[in-house]
Amino acid sequence: MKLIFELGTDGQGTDLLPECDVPKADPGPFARSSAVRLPQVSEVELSRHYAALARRAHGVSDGFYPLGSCTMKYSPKINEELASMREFTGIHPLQPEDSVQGCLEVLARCETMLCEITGMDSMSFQPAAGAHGEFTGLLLIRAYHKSRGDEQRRKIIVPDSAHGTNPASAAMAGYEVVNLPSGPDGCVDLDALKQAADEKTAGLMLTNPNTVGLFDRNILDITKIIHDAGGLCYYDGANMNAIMGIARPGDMGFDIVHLNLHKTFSTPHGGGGPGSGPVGCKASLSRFLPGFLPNPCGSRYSLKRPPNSIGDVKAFYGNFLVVLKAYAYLLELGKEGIPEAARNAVLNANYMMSLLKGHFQAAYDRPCMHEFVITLEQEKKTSGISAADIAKALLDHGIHPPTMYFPLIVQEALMIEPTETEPRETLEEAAKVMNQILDEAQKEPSTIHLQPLHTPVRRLDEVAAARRPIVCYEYPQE
Amino acid sequence: MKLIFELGTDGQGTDLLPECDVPKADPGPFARSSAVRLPQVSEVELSRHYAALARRAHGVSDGFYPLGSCTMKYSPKINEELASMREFTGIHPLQPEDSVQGCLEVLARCETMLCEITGMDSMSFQPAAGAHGEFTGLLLIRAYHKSRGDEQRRKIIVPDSAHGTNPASAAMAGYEVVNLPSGPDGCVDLDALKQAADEKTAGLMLTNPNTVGLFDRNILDITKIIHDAGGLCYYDGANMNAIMGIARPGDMGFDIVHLNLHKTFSTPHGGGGPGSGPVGCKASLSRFLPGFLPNPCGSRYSLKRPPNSIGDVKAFYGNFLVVLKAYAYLLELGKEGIPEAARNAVLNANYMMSLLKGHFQAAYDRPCMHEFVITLEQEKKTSGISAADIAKALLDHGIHPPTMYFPLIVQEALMIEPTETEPRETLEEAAKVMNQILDEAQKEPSTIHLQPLHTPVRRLDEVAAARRPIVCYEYPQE
Amino acid sequence: MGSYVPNTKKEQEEMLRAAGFSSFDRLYDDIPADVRLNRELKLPSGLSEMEVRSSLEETGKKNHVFPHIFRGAGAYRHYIPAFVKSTVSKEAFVTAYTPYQAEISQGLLQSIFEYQTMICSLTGMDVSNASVYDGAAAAAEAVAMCRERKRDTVYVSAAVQPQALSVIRTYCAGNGIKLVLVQEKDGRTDLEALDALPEEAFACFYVQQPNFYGCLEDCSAIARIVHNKGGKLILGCNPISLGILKSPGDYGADIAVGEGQPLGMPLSFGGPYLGFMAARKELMRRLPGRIVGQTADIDGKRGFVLTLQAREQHIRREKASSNICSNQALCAMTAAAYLAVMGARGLARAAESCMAKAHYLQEQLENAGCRRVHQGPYFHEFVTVCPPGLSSPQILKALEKQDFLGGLPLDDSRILWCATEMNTKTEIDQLVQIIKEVAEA
Amino acid sequence: MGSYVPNTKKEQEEMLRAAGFSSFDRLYDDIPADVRLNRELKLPSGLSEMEVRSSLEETGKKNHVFPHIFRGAGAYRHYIPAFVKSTVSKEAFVTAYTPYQAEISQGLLQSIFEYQTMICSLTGMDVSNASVYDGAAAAAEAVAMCRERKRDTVYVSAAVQPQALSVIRTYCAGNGIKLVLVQEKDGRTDLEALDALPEEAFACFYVQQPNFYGCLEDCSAIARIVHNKGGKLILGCNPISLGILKSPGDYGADIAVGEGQPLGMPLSFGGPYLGFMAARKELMRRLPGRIVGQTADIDGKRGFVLTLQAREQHIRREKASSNICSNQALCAMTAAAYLAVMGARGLARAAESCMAKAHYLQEQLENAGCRRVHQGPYFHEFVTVCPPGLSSPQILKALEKQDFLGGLPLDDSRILWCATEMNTKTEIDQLVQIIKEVAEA
Repeated sequence: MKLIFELGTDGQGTDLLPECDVPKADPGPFARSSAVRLPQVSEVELSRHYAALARRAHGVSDGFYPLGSCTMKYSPKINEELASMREFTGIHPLQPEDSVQGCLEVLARCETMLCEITGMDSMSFQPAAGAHGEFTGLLLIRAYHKSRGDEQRRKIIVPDSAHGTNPASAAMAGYEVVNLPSGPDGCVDLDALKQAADEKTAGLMLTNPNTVGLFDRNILDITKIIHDAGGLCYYDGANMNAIMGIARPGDMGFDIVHLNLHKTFSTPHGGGGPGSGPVGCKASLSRFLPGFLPNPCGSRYSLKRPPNSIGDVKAFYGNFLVVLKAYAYLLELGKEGIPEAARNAVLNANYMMSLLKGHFQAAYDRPCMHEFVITLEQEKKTSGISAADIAKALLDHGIHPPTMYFPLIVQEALMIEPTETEPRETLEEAAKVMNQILDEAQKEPSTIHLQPLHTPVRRLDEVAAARRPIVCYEYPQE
Repeated sequence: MKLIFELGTDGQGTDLLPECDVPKADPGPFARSSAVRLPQVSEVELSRHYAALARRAHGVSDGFYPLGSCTMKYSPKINEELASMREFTGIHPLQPEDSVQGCLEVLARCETMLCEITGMDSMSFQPAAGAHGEFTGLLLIRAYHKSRGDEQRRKIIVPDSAHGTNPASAAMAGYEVVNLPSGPDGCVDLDALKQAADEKTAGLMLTNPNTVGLFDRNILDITKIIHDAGGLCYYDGANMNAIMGIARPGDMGFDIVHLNLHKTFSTPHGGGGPGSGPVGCKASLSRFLPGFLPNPCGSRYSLKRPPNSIGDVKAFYGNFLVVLKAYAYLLELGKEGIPEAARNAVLNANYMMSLLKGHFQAAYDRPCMHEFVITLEQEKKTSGISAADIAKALLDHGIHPPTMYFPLIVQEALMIEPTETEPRETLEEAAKVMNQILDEAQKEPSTIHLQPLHTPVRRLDEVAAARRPIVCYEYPQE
Repeated sequence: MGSYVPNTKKEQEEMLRAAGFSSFDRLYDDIPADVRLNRELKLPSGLSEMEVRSSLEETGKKNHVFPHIFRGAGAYRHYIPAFVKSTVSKEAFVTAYTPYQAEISQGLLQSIFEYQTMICSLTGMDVSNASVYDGAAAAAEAVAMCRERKRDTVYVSAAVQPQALSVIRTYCAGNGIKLVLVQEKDGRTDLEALDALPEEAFACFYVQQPNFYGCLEDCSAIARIVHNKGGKLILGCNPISLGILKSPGDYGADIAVGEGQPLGMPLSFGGPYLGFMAARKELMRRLPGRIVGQTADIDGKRGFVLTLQAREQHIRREKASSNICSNQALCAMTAAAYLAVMGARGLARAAESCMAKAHYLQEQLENAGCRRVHQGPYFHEFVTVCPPGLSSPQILKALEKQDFLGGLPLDDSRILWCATEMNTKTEIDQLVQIIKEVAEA
Repeated sequence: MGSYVPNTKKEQEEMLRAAGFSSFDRLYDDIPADVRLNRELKLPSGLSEMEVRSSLEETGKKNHVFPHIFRGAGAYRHYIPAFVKSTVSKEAFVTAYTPYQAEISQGLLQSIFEYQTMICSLTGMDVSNASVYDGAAAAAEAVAMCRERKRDTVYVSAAVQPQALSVIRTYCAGNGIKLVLVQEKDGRTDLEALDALPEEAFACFYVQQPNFYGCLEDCSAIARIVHNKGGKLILGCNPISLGILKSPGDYGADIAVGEGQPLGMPLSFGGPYLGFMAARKELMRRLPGRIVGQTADIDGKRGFVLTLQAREQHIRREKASSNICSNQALCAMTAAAYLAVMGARGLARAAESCMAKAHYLQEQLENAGCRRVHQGPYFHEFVTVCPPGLSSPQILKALEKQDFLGGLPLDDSRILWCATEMNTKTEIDQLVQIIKEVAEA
């Protein structure tokens, strides 16, 4: 289809603003010499353009989306409606406190509820995404050690199964990353951890359930080893959906947690954002939190910066409307719904895993939490069928593929996370399709490399894209 | 795809309402013996179901829609936004007058503006659609003659080129229909009209431009003949888009007009409704109008029923939110935009006609108004290519076909109405596609009968549908 | 300012020449000079989008949205699920025309087929059309359906909603049907009066369940009487009430009609609403309006089309029984989406809540001295008479001052109240408290 | 009540057995007993959708939406075209993840490619990323981009928005970059102070145009000085202002960043907003965040993919220069839809109106005794000092009483005002009148 720049002509477009009712001000030498080059397209053509783009996009509403580690659960429509209320969208972030009590109530109550779920004592909503939360968490670790004059702690221990953002965040926070190899079960190797943890250790970053979808039974030992070495334990909340209401990072010995509200707490992803990655911590670390937090003060709230705050990681109070949607979700589920969602996420994952058994090889053959990893390693060797082949073939069936090639510790990995909002029938249909794809590919391996056949475009040349990057439309010369 | 009844299972679904906070009331013998059979489907599956339905629908936002006589112009987004304001959607129709002054203002101002455009003196918004407006208009004619004791007028003259609703509406209003054959130019045959008009004539129903897209130059003679015979002239406003701001039915001698706000005044069609078909009339007929009209009364409005009102044709005041959208449209276009829109509708139609020349046969080879009719009569005879063939072939190109087989006075008719909101490029592309389809079909006539090939379903068996009607899903026996 | 004409002046000129015209005026050569409007329209100049928005915001402020509503009488405030709003605002649904081209309109056609099926389930009927303008028009169309050569008199209960009666009257006046009212007794159709009607020329009887006063009619008895006379029973029904109450089908009605607004449509000062119409199988070909039917394509795949068009005016012209050629498609989709997301469980809860809250309200009003006028069971509406010394306007004004829209005043002393699931107990208690205070003042 | 778990208890039991578990508890066998939460969560019970809506409506009422806003300082109220809202609320856009699977994500990828192109046009840069969290984070990421082994000191003008400065400070503290403030003089960067900085270790200079006080900086001179020292110039800019003002590219800046909120996003108590980031071609591979590139599929058809991923953390892990792996995709689409529907003409009109209204406001305030603090040209913000005897809180309180949100108080006597195209002349006159009345009282 055409790019927006290939539509319309000079002079087209709509006039949306009135003429100015006061005298013009002259920008003088600051004036730009020629107009910005922007689309000149009528509203009807624009509306068709975006309608066509929407038809070429695939959301949760278009089908099953078992993208591992991304928790593509259904986002209730009511939350979108609430987040578009002008009582929230029309509020300037720098209004007087008395006029924003509703916003502060949302932040404060959401904080309380998420602290209860994570076992933390306070929380800042300023981070806008998971990686942003990680960075924030690491700055808290830094501030903590610094406050104790314990500045030789320059190392963060990160398992090799971790999300790629973990080491990157640690590096951004100025830390040296100690890579911790996983044991054969994908879990932390306690001996290796004991060896790694020492007086240089600032902390450990871990998610539990881990990135292969297993709960590390030794979690209390792990956090104890770190604490004994004087470090802090950071919980990557990307995998919280399996355990909310069942177990709490705080009770596992973690000191800091970030959550992905756009995963576990159902706020939609918007094609990559906006998300929200609040960071919670134990009371001993609260004074370092970034931003301004709503403090109850009689019957109202006032905004206060924590006394030893690390500062700000974003302007204002985070992605407020995203927090609002998560708050609404928490109200909807409540104390019964939260663990019920977790249980069903785990049930759906195990059920789906059982349906794939006999066709696909599970990377770890034991019950999983909210997601599981299958490996095409054998297939790749014997018949050349890769994880990507299976993924691309699924596209023709209206199913979003699982996460491919992650975690790195599993070869030819496909990571499947059905989430609790999928009905049984969807799981059964998807498993049937996957099994069929594999069967057919095994019979005739050559065909699968050509798939997908029915998508708006077929397999794209990513190498060429990176080698000679075209990242901006070039208007034809006139 | 599945029907909604084929999704979900017993017990699924979401609970949206709270439990009742007061004691239950017992319906006793009035209680139904078993629950209503309705879908039991989770919200995620429902959302996918309707998303899939939307992908199988085609609106103006999905492409060119030159459906003749339907005026599928672009509906500005702002109007939808305004019509969803709770200050309008939250108003009960039977609230005290003081609390609905905003609604009355919309009705009153919209009436004034549309009266100016049509040359009428007052207007009722009660009719919900064009056909509803016709029926209302005919009741006005009836009431008028009755009020004069002139009850022998039992006939309504309707040209054979008229919309099918015209004779049906006349019949519904208790009139006998006199069919008036058109002249060779698709216009009214004056001699035939003179013959038909007599002391039994209650009135004439006409649209001008007529249904072949031509403006009847003899319009003043026509209305005079009817008036001289003691009848009234009714204007079918379906084709108003060509002449708004250019010429007015009131100035042509018409006494009553209905408008399709969902055509000329841009309110979207919603897949068939809701529309709005207000009826305007000259002052001498105002006292017969249906419903309650807003009367200015100092700085406020009050609702008054006209003294000799025909009653009501619908509850309350018509499709208010539709009227609101049309009102917003009138404010947007204003006195400059209204005739500009009309002129461009006519220009686009003539331009498109010129692009098809040489390939397609125009039914009337002269400049047209907002639409024009082509005929496949010759093609059908020589190569078997019908109007329907061309229409169905267009479906594979993302273009909505023109109106087929209307008006009845043209054989193998395709009626094309581009509207003013289409850019030149769209007209050129569509004309190219149509010309190509015809060229290819002429070379290889057999292939076109199989088209479309790429739509969600292919040509459907309409005969079977009508012969053994299945109009309701039958649940499988359990 | 805004005109939504995309082509620039330059393009227009080029197109004009290409189409063979020397100027814009030439386009209108067919319009005689003495018919042209040779002046500007007397309208304001066009406004920008931003100005239109602020203008209508100003207009909107002249309305008052009552947070507490206890008025029904044909338009009801119910909870509208977020799913419903987000679904029916999809651009492809909103901007499509009537699905004449079935191959690219399966989404709309299937949604209507699903609507028809749900209306049949709800009403206990065999066949539903794709909807008509509103409940009152549905009643009028149903009456017209029942007219036969020798049966040209229709009877209507005096206890039906006045708007419905008015529309029926207008339609009947149009096509020469005789309309006779059957009196009411204690807020219900007087069965003796009904029974006493002549068999001859008896086309049909129209009654509502619940009726205008909220009372539940003895529809089984009514059906017996009407059928004994060879007439048809048209039952107007509140769709929410059917979540717990017997359906028209249960009573043996021939045609079921009603106002579909409670199924997910906002109050909107009276429209757009939805008229639903369903009937027994034998009446299928007399049903007016669009109907969608199932069929198959040339590959044998299931598909849907507009069907039974032989009934319709574009084929039959003046021989058609109705001129209706549109439906309230988007409203029908709203109703279907509402029924789907509520489900049987949700609809029953809505109905139960309506009934329970109305009964609680009525008890509390009774305590405040507003006694119910009628005897016998009711659903979610009922009529009270004001306590001695107080008038309807006094009570309603006092309520309005506290932001309560009270019931509809039927006259100086009688008020028609309504409660729905939207009214909380607290709110009801407040309302009654306000009335008590007025009574004491 | 609501849980959005579709499967019924019965289905769950069946699935459980089929997957080989004897009970729900067995699913969690891997979680040691002493780690489990063996109690209910201390949360309220789940609410129905209807209750959640009314609960949040109540919460919303505790906010006050000012109809008249004259405050900016990093968050601006502009007209949001209806087209923008209806476009970005499309379900497929809202509910998609990052477009990893390009074949079914062309809609999102193309929209981002279009966004990148428009940001390049706007800023006069060669390459834009797919957006970052907000303008402040964009500034901080840009600063990190410029750090080189021997150039590890970054300079920031004291006249930048405090939030941006604060975030830069936090990021710098994290990765050990030295940050030095360059003082301001009469509301602008002190060019002499800038010129006097040492060349050594000079990584970059960050300044805003217009700056926090609304003043327009002499960016040409700044670029000269910075480049002479071998440093990079990062220009933070207000995207609306670029409709009429020179772009970062015109000034020779190396990186352009800014807060994209004015491009169609509501105020929303501070988020979600949009950080845009664009740079000269040479810096492309140092740009953090997602970037979409054009390529072709195996049939040669144009298509788009996430590209240059070698920079990113999931490949480079701890060697990545940034950890950012999401963007504000829906906000980027909002900005693109806004720029597309406004067009160059509309954007220029918005910018002209902002500037004109601010200047009119400033003149009127001057008349009311609120003199501007700084000299020299400004865009749509400026600082005044209160007349003798009046304090910022007094003025702002008086305005709030009349439903006006006045400028941001910088201290007891200085106020930072802002006007946009949303402020009418009438409104400005009213505001000034209120102040005059306070002054007289």
